[in-house]
Amino acid sequence: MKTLIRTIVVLTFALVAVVPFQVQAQDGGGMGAWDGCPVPENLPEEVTIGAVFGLSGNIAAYGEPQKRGVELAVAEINEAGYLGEGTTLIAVFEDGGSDGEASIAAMDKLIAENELAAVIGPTLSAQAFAADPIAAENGVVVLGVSNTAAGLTTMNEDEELDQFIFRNSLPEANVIPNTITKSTEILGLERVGVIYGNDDDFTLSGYDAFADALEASEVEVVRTETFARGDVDFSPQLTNIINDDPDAIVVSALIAEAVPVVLQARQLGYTGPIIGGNGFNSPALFAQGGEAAEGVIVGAAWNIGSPSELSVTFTETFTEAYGAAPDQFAAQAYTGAWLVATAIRCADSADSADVREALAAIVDYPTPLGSFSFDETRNPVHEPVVQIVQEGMFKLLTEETAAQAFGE
Amino acid sequence: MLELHHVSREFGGLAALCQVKMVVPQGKVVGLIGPNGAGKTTLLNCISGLDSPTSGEIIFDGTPIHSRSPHRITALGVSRTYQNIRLFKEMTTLENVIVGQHIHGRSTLLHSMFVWPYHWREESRLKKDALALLERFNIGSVAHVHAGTLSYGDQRRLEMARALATRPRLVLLDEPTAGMNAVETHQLGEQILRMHADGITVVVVEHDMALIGQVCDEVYVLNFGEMIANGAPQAVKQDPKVIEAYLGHED
Amino acid sequence: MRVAIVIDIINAIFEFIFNVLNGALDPILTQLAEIGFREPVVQFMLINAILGLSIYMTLNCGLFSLANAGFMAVGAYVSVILTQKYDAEFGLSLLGGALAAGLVAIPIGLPVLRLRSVYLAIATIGFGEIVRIVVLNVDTIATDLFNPDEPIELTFGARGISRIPKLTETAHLVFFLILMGYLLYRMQRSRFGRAMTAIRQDEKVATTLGINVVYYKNMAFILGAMIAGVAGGFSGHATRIITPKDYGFDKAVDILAYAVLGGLGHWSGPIIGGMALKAIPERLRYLNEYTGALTGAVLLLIIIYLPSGLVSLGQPSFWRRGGRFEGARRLAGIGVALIVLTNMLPLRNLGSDEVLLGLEYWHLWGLGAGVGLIYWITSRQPASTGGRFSLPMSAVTGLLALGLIIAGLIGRIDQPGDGYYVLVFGLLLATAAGVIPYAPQHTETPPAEQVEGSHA
Amino acid sequence: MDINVPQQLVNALWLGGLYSLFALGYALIFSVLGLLNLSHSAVFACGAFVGLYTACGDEVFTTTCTELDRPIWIVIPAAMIGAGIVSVAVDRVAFWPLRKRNAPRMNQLISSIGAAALLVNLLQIQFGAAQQRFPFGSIPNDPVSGLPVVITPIQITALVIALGLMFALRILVKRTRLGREMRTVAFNERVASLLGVNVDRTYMTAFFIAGALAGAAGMMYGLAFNSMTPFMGESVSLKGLTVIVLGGLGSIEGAVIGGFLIAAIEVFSVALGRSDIRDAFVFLLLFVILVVRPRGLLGQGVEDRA
Repeated sequence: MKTLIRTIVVLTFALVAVVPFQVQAQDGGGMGAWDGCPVPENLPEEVTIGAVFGLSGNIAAYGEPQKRGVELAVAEINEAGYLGEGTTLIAVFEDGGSDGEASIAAMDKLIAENELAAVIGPTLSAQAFAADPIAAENGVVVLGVSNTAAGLTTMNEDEELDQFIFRNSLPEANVIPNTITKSTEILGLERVGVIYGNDDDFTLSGYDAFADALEASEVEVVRTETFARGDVDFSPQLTNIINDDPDAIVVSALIAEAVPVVLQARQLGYTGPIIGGNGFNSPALFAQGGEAAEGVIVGAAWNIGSPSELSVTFTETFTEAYGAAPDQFAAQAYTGAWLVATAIRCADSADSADVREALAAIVDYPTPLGSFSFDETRNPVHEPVVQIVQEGMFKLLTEETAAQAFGE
Repeated sequence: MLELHHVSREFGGLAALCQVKMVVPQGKVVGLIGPNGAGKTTLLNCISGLDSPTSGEIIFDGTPIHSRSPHRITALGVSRTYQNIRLFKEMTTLENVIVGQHIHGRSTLLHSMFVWPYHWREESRLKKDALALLERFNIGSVAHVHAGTLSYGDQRRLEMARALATRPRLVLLDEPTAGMNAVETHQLGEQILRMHADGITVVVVEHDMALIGQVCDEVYVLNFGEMIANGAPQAVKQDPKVIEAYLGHED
Repeated sequence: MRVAIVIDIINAIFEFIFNVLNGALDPILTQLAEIGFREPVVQFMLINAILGLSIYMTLNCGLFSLANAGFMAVGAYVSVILTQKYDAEFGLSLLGGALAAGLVAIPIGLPVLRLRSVYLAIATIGFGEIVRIVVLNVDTIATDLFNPDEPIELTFGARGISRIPKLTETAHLVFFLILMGYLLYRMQRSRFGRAMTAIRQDEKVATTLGINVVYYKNMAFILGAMIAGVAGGFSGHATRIITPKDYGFDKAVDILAYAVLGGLGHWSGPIIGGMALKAIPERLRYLNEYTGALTGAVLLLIIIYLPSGLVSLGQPSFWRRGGRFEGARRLAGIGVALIVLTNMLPLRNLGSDEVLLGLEYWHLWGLGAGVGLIYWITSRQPASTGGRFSLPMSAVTGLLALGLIIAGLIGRIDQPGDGYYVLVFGLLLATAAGVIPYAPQHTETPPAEQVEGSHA
Repeated sequence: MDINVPQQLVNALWLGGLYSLFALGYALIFSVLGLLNLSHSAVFACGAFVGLYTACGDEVFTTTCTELDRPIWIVIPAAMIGAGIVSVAVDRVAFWPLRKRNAPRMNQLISSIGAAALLVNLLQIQFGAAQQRFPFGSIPNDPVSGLPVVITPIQITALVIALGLMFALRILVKRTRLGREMRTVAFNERVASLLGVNVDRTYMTAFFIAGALAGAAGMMYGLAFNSMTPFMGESVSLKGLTVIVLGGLGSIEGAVIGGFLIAAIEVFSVALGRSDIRDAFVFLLLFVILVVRPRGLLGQGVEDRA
């Protein structure tokens, strides 16, 4: 009986969600000029969204760019009057620290003290597992912008609660297979060495995705090595890998470890391709890695060198505002804020339940990440990119760029 | 009661005790004297188990105790005081004595947690005994004062009370009168005689010859880790070896 | 059949207890929520309090052990696996976690407890790290060893165990804490507790009084481990996800800080310390990136000015020792340094409309007139400054803070020693915050104006 | 899966040099004060950032620093002096008040943690949490040619500096008046002050030297790994602890030998294919050493020191 009711509720939800909001962007519409929905009329003067990012401790390296991305988006949205004349979007930030406890406290405080249309965050997947249920239980939509762990949007026992959990960050499981197929195809990889951080959930899920993708592509893994977060010396592991003479080194690491891994691999005389995932997708890679970063292949959700108009504008305004190029964390947070605003506009309501439905209905929305949709489990759907570092920039990986890099 | 056979204790090649032989008969008060650094405290440490001899045997009441842990030696009936007073300063006078009765309590954590009647009975019995002991040493009036704040003489007396709280058959007193005046020393001597009267065997390390004369049945003399003489207090005083050992020494 | 009845009765009893507790807790929680401590924070504060008790168990026996984070991990993983995989009742799973932690403590304690002071601390740090690494790798190693058809998945490595049902309720925590508080209260007045205190004060004397030092040390270690195990179970079922890095070195040191901060003079010290260490960063949360620095500073200040921990504030001797004004002056020192800090750090960057200690910045100066009064009160009747004012809580804190500045200044004139700390503190911060130039990239003005602006 | 033994030896050797360099200051403070100074790793990070700021000036706040404003032979001493000053300040703020009233060691441990938190967070406020590096080419980084193994000049420099500072420190402690004073203070503070040693000044000197050593270590890390964050000391902190315990708490030669030993264990546990439980080996060793021989390989019998 209970299940029946639940099924009916879920079905109704799905129907309601799909039917009235099945709208797509019109041709030529850039961000801020999306006319799929009319200018809202019923919004209050202030619409508040919350954001839980890790702003203190070493997690701030990721939380800070996220905060900037959201701030930039909110400023643009208000300037463009995207939510209609006289309506201001306000973002309230709360420090989610670097552990579950702090993110729970932050989420709880945000929701209790504000009338929220939606929450963006938290920074880490583990924090999302801890804090997202609080939002869901209070009927507030939460949109993860950097959570990549498997099963995040289906974390609750109760499926209705899951309906409130979204993410726009492409999981490693979506990014990496593409990266591996493409680089195997172009570079003809046969044997690779793998190195990954085994004490971090992000790098570990990255490794899982790599391992599966390599197996699917029938690439032999000659050696697998691990490291721990905060390590600085990777030479012993890299010596081992290089000693086995692989065609490529596959790395699952966050940027803090990615740079030294690349530098040390080059130092040890390795000149072949190095393949990384989302964690590598930061301008710090070539800013800090310099020449060593040349020829590093990065599979990611967003390409800073993407020719798409939205991405270029975003990169320019961000660089201008903060004096540093955006990384993927900033891009995904920026996109997240725009997605939420769009949902508010389309729902013409600041009520989280309405925003939720509008968010779920987003299809083929043009974003800096590409043409963006949510699938039925509220996971993002958009084309991942495969890039290669060349002359201190990310370029798309193609036959030509690969040939230039490796002289084939 | 207590026998030491060829007990030696070396510290990194330096012999603090060398082939010491000593016999303490049941119910006697035995003095142990010797110049500073002669090894008296080391000997007491070996008997009470805080230190163990490098070689030799220590036998208490027929049981070898030289390799036993201190708490088991105490359980056999040996108790001691310290030269430099070592009270539990953060506890009250009464608590110090009650801790001394540890081996005579049986109540466990569970007893006390569930407020077993047994626990109350035991607590009140221990408290009564402890107060009686304090009275005996004339420090009952300061029972609820922190031990650290007691006067020097009271601290000395409390240490003896605590040593007696284990209900020992052998008490080792390490310079119990250090820092006391003549009157206090004499009172303490009477306390020792009272222990003697109660049938407790006493070994007392002392510099004060008056006290030795007052209480001891027999005296052993230790010099540079070797037992150089023993006998009745008067006889030992005449011993040329002892005089030589103390030559130039005030005592 | 009979067992089922017994279980039913036990459940009914617990249900009754928790109902009563909930009734009593509701108004308190509402009050707390009003001053910024909402229920999840209160829960974590209570879990910290339990952890404080667990380290009190060992410290009270003179054992400088940092193993409690490791035991917490054992307890958390075991109890979570029990509820998640085997559908165990919450209470049973907690018990399982506690037992597992206690069992692990036995073989660890026997060799390690011979060590003293820092050596014991380091060895237990090593133990904690080993626990963390084992939890990280147990899946892969077990899979390698037994080579089953499907990979063994017990701890899920760095991913942690997620989707844990949220079973921890405030009433559970309060109940357990009352239980433990009672246990310690009874313990201090029993043979068992006296033996432990004796060991802490003088191990050698304790042993010659017939106390089996090895036994009691191990008991303390095991009991501490079990309490930490329960705390782990509670925290796992409160955060809904557990990962190995939650129980690393940082946590171990944190737990020690609870005890030192709260004070070891009384069993309530670690409870207060644990709660304070959760509450302080929570109270300073609005400072965002400055929270960490300020929490560190508060920790330092408390250690320096309240050497016997926060509990000493409640002891008359603290206020009397060293003259009538000593206690007030010490608090004043904390106040001054805090003001110096808050002025030098966040306010420079955040702008003047930000709040300080729950008070609007300009209020501070406006309320300066009350300063003399506050100093007078703090120095004479320190215990009564609490609830007498009808002013809002934040105003009282603000007034106190301001009063303390002046008190601190007077203190400095009275006795150069006290002011010296403050001066050095200021100097250190000046070097850090002043000499190193101000970083333009950290400006907090919204970027909207800057997009077209001149910011290069 | 064969092992490139010579290269792994080189890896172990120079990593050992870095560990030793970090552990020297740790060991010095322990030998003089009997104190575990957990803020040492924060001082270490301060050293690296003082160096970075000296090298690049205000540039570090805005962009990646691309060229040295000042030559490297000024930057390294500046980092050492800067870290030394920070270290003395930490002593004055976090330890001196406690020492003055004979507070338990445990409190000093906690106050060192408070100091570390304060320092690291101040660094983060000034420099941000993102990683920074010294400009490319601050020090030649191309491997020395003509060798069968890869070894870079920075690796050789780090090794030479580590060994050099170790010998300097050894001579300082064993041969000079200052060293004698330090040892007396370490033995007994009261005896020392009765003998006319200025105890306070000795502590300050010890902290300055320890800080300078940490600063040098921070610079070497920064130059070698090109990855500096305010939190860079965290992972080294525990390693350093292991190193000084293994070598013998408070022994200077022990710190060096411990450093090389730990590095060797790490590198060869990786070389033999168990990089996943590399740290387990290290901490297991720590645990076993403490249980079997608590004073470490070279430590004297200081059992009762805290």
